[in-house]
Amino acid sequence: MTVLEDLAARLADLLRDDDRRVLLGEDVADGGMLGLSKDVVADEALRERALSTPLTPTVLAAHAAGLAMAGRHPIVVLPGVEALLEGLAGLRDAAAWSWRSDDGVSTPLCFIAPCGPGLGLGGAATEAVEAVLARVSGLNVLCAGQAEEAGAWLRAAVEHAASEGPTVLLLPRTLLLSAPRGPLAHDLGRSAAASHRVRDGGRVTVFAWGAALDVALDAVTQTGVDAAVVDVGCLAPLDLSTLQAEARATGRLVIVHAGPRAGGVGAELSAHFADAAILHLDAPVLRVTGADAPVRPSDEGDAIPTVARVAEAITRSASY
Amino acid sequence: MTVLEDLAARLADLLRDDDRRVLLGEDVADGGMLGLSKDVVADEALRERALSTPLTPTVLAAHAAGLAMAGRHPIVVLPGVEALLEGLAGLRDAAAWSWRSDDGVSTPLCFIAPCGPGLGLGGAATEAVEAVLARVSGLNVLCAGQAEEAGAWLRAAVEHAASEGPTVLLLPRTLLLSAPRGPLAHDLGRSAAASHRVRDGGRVTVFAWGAALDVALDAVTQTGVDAAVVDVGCLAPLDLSTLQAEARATGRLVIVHAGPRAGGVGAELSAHFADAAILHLDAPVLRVTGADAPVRPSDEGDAIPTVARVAEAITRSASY
Amino acid sequence: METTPWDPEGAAALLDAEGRLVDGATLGSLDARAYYKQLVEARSLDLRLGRLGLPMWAPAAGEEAPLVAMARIADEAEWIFGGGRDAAIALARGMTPQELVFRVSGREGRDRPGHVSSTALKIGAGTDALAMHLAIAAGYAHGEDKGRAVFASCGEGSSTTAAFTETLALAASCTLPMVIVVRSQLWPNGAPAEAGVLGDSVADRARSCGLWARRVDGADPVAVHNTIASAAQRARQGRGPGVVDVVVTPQLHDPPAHRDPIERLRRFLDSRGEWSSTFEDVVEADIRSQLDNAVTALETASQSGGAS
Amino acid sequence: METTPWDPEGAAALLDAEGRLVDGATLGSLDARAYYKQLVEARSLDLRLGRLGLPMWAPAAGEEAPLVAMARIADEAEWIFGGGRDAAIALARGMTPQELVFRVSGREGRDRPGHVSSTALKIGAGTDALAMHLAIAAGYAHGEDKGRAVFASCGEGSSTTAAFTETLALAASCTLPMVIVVRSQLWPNGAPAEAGVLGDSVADRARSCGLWARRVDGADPVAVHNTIASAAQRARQGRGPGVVDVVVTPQLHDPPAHRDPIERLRRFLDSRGEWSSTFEDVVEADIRSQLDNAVTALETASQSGGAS
Ligand SMILES: Cc1ncc(C[n+]2csc(CCOP(=O)(O)OP(=O)(O)O)c2C)c(N)n1
Ligand SMILES: Cc1ncc(C[n+]2csc(CCOP(=O)(O)OP(=O)(O)O)c2C)c(N)n1
Ligand SMILES: [Mg+2]
Ligand SMILES: [Mg+2]
Repeated sequence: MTVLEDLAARLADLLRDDDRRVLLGEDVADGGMLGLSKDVVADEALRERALSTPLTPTVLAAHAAGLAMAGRHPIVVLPGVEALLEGLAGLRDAAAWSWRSDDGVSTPLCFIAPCGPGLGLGGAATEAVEAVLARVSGLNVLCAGQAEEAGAWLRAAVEHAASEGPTVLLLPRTLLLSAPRGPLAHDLGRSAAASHRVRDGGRVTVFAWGAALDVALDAVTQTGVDAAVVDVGCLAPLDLSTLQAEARATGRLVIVHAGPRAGGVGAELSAHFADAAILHLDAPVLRVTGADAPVRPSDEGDAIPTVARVAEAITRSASY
Repeated sequence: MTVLEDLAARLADLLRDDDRRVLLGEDVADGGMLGLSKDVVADEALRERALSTPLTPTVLAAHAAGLAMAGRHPIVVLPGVEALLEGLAGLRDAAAWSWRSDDGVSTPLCFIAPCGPGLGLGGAATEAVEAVLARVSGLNVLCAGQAEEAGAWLRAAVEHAASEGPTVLLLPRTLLLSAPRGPLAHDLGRSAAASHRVRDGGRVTVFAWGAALDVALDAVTQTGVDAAVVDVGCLAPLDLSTLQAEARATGRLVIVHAGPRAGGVGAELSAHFADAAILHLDAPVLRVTGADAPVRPSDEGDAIPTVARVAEAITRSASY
Repeated sequence: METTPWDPEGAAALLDAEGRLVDGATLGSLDARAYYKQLVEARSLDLRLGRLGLPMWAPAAGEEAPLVAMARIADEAEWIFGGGRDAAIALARGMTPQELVFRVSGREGRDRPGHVSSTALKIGAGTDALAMHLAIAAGYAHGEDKGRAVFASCGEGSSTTAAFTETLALAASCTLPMVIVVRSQLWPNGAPAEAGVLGDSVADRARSCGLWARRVDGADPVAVHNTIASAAQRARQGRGPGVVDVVVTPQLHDPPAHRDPIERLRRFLDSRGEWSSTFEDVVEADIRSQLDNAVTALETASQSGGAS
Repeated sequence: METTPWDPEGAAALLDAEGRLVDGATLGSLDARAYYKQLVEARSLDLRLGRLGLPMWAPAAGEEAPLVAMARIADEAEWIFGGGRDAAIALARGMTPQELVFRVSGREGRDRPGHVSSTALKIGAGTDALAMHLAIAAGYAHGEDKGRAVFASCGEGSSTTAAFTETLALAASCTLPMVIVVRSQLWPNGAPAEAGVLGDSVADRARSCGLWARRVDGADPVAVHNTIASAAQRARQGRGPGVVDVVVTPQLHDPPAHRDPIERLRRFLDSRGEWSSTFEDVVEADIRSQLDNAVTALETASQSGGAS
């Protein structure tokens, strides 16, 4: 079973488990661009909850917020996270709605958003749209980092939205199209809001997420440095207390993510430690990211840092 | 002459100086919401270059980019910088256009964007929209910090757009509505891309911009600390080499800006020093910002840090 | 009946300029006197709020009929999403003048000054992005139980925005039970670009998307009410969305008396012997004293400082 | 002439299914043979590009007439902003097959694979955001010198997006010299929601905004050409924007032969003795060998690695 097939099956499970859940998207009734809704459509009992819309990118998120207000739990299947940039104004209103209505309307709204390089189309796939989303007040931003956990993240994100409000789940396309490194998980086994150490180590702490997580793991192996690797996982709000403990444990921090360096989520992480922990750090806080300048579509892979560059940063940090 | 009246006069001058320049906006033909285009409309010879549009927020920036491609130098008068969030997708395409056409089309496109608290409407006025704009590849983001320089910034921004491509000039509403602290300047007297020390000092370096600049200056006075204050001015791309020299000179850095802390432009600045200069810094890099949670419209002033909070941070930094 | 540049083309009316029912027209089940009372209250509200000095305040005088009509037609379980100049909806839905004044001034709640929302009364206020409340209303309609309509309103300027046109596309293509009420301001001296006047009417544009659409004269409260009621009926019966394009006449510009919806309905009632100056005086005195008390309470609260 | 679900309603044609000019129709100044040659070349291009394995490739077979017609009608100084399935525009404007293949594959230039732009040839390609090129085209038209038209094209799915509808509002309200060509795909078995089919036609919707709008049958290249030419003429004369809604029949779905614009024009030429299989063979052989050479050059360049 491929990651995409697993996700399609999990999406159908989610609809079976709770009939308030509906799928929303431009072509969900046809199975969706990546086939994510095909199992829902194949099931007679679920099909009517696959709500196809015309191409209405500007109001997409606001429309979904209205569904949520009406008591549905919309799961919006996006062609890509880029779609949320077109719907940003509505997304901001959607994310603010619950706070603004002082008598507590809940908006259990979840966006499933493939992101980053993978299709060869470049454009916004080479950017860290996540940093824009992380700034939207009231919006939760989650990001899967391991292919085998994609289905588990799907459920976790939908449940997170039900308790915490509007949530975007980023699914890096490299993960969606890759072969999982281990057996597929159906349960995340931890809070979606929590960061998660995926490798222990005492000399350097590496923070990574999304498409950069596997790169970071490979880089550590390559260097032979005794480095811990933490999957940040929840990009908004950041799990700062755990992350701070992880950073202090080694006093050496390397932050690895896809997309440009300037203004990325890595900047906020680094800035946090430049304030809260500077006196506990023994080395500069290094950020290793994708290309910082625009990238030609055919070079879209440059949006993900290479193992070599990450390895070099880890070695450098360890040597301070 | 008020700041707004001065801006209206300067805008007319700009159109007189170069007949490629046109004003674009929803109500520029009526003088504009803040009266910025009233001198243009009053001048028979300029009036036809005030191009009013219907309310088309989604395509606003893309429309302006087309005008620029056609050889005009559009100056887009926005009701507020928030409008660019509605037009973000088009703004991204506009900012990428020149890079994407490999044979070098230029897009001399300038947005005049009131921002921040001032009108009592809250909403996006309490956020740092600048951080989203600073992430748009190919977009220059400038921000006026002193009321008496507003007119000078206007000319500088329009000229910057002609040489550097799409440029947003942020004009904090508190500045637009305030009485200038000194005589009105018509010429910035420095590059719009450069940061600019507005107060000398040897113990602490304060970086500030926009509505927070006056707050920072007042805070320094209040503490009596020998602190330098630097008007960052150009938020994208950041003038990092000058800023780095300023920060190293004292080894103590306090960053002050309006809007939320998380993911602001201050984060990128701080992260930069956490990497490039951590071993030269003698104190944590402190950020003093506006409220980090959503703010009721009637409390919109909380989006600008108070003199007391900034003063406390400066004192704390000085005492390390 | 003389026609002036103030008289809109192609907008249906049931009452003529003198307040007489046109041939064949009936009131239906409309309680015209109760409706009239609410319109008078709405006008008093607008005048009182206009004196509060709220930032970017937009007066609603002359635009009351669609606001009050929506409130009368929507039943308790149905949502109304206003979109500017819409304080009258809350009043007509039963919000107390005091709560209304506290909310509209931004003293209570978290809406922008000038806007009022209330989950209890099922009123959604404006969004940060212009007209985005229409899309939220569309989503609500998409998720609403069968048999209920969702009401949403905006001005004609909004009709060129994505939020409006993409909402029409959603409403048409997903057959949403929505009633979209557009307040199309009359521009007797020509509309500026930003008024969004394109083609013959907003109703025409909605109709070309396959939507049921009607254009009515906002100076005739009866036509406004009955047309919105028809749209609501269709939506509740699952027959899809409707757009009611109401040509409203801002009183700010001093139009002739027959362009004032309140005056027109007054003439109607008067011709039936259902209006008297005493009735009018009592209604006005009552709402004005309630509003004065509410504003006094607001001032007291503001002097004592702190958010409520 | 038998009518099938494949025959669009309300779309004008000058050639009937058999390729005969309908009563009273004339070619005007159209050089039908030269046009035919370009259509055949466009089809060959599409088939060849379809074999390159480009990501998200969208075939244009059946949609050539509006693309080639725009290129024929726009004069050298006028811009064309394509919007997907539009490689034929560049070919018809004179881009060499080699440059085209290098650009469309993403080997040269910075456009998304499948898209082609060229400042030299005044061709604007698609934007990151769907249909946003229409707004850029509107801006260009707003700043363009008098006497010139700006051409822009998109598919019917885009017609529900803000980029489309807000562009219509701009075009109408600022009287922009634009020709907007919509390729409305025919859905003989019913359109999905995302096809953006609302009301009777995109042309109807444009007309309700006060725009000059025509709906023509894309299986008739003559009607397509002459209607776009009329729109261009109006735009150049300062008479404002026009929308040409072309009902195109994707060949992918195996429609009857008379729904293929190339076959229809072939029948026309044949009836006049202006077509022969030799002519066809020569045109095809020529473009195919050029394309083969271009693809070989592309493969060589890719093997030698590095960006060009
Ligand atoms: C993009 C944008 N431009 C301008 C504004 C300021 N603005 C707020 S309401 C409004 C009027 C909209 O007109 P209409 O929909 O007719 O509403 P009306 O106030 O006339 O009832 C404008 C221009 C805005 N909110 N957003
Ligand atoms: C918001 C958004 N959704 C989906 C897509 C993917 N997409 C790219 S082109 C396209 C088809 C648009 O239809 P149409 O305008 O008819 O163009 P066609 O390809 O049919 O010529 C889609 C859905 C996108 N780019 N943006
Ligand atoms: Mg209006
Ligand atoms: Mg299509």
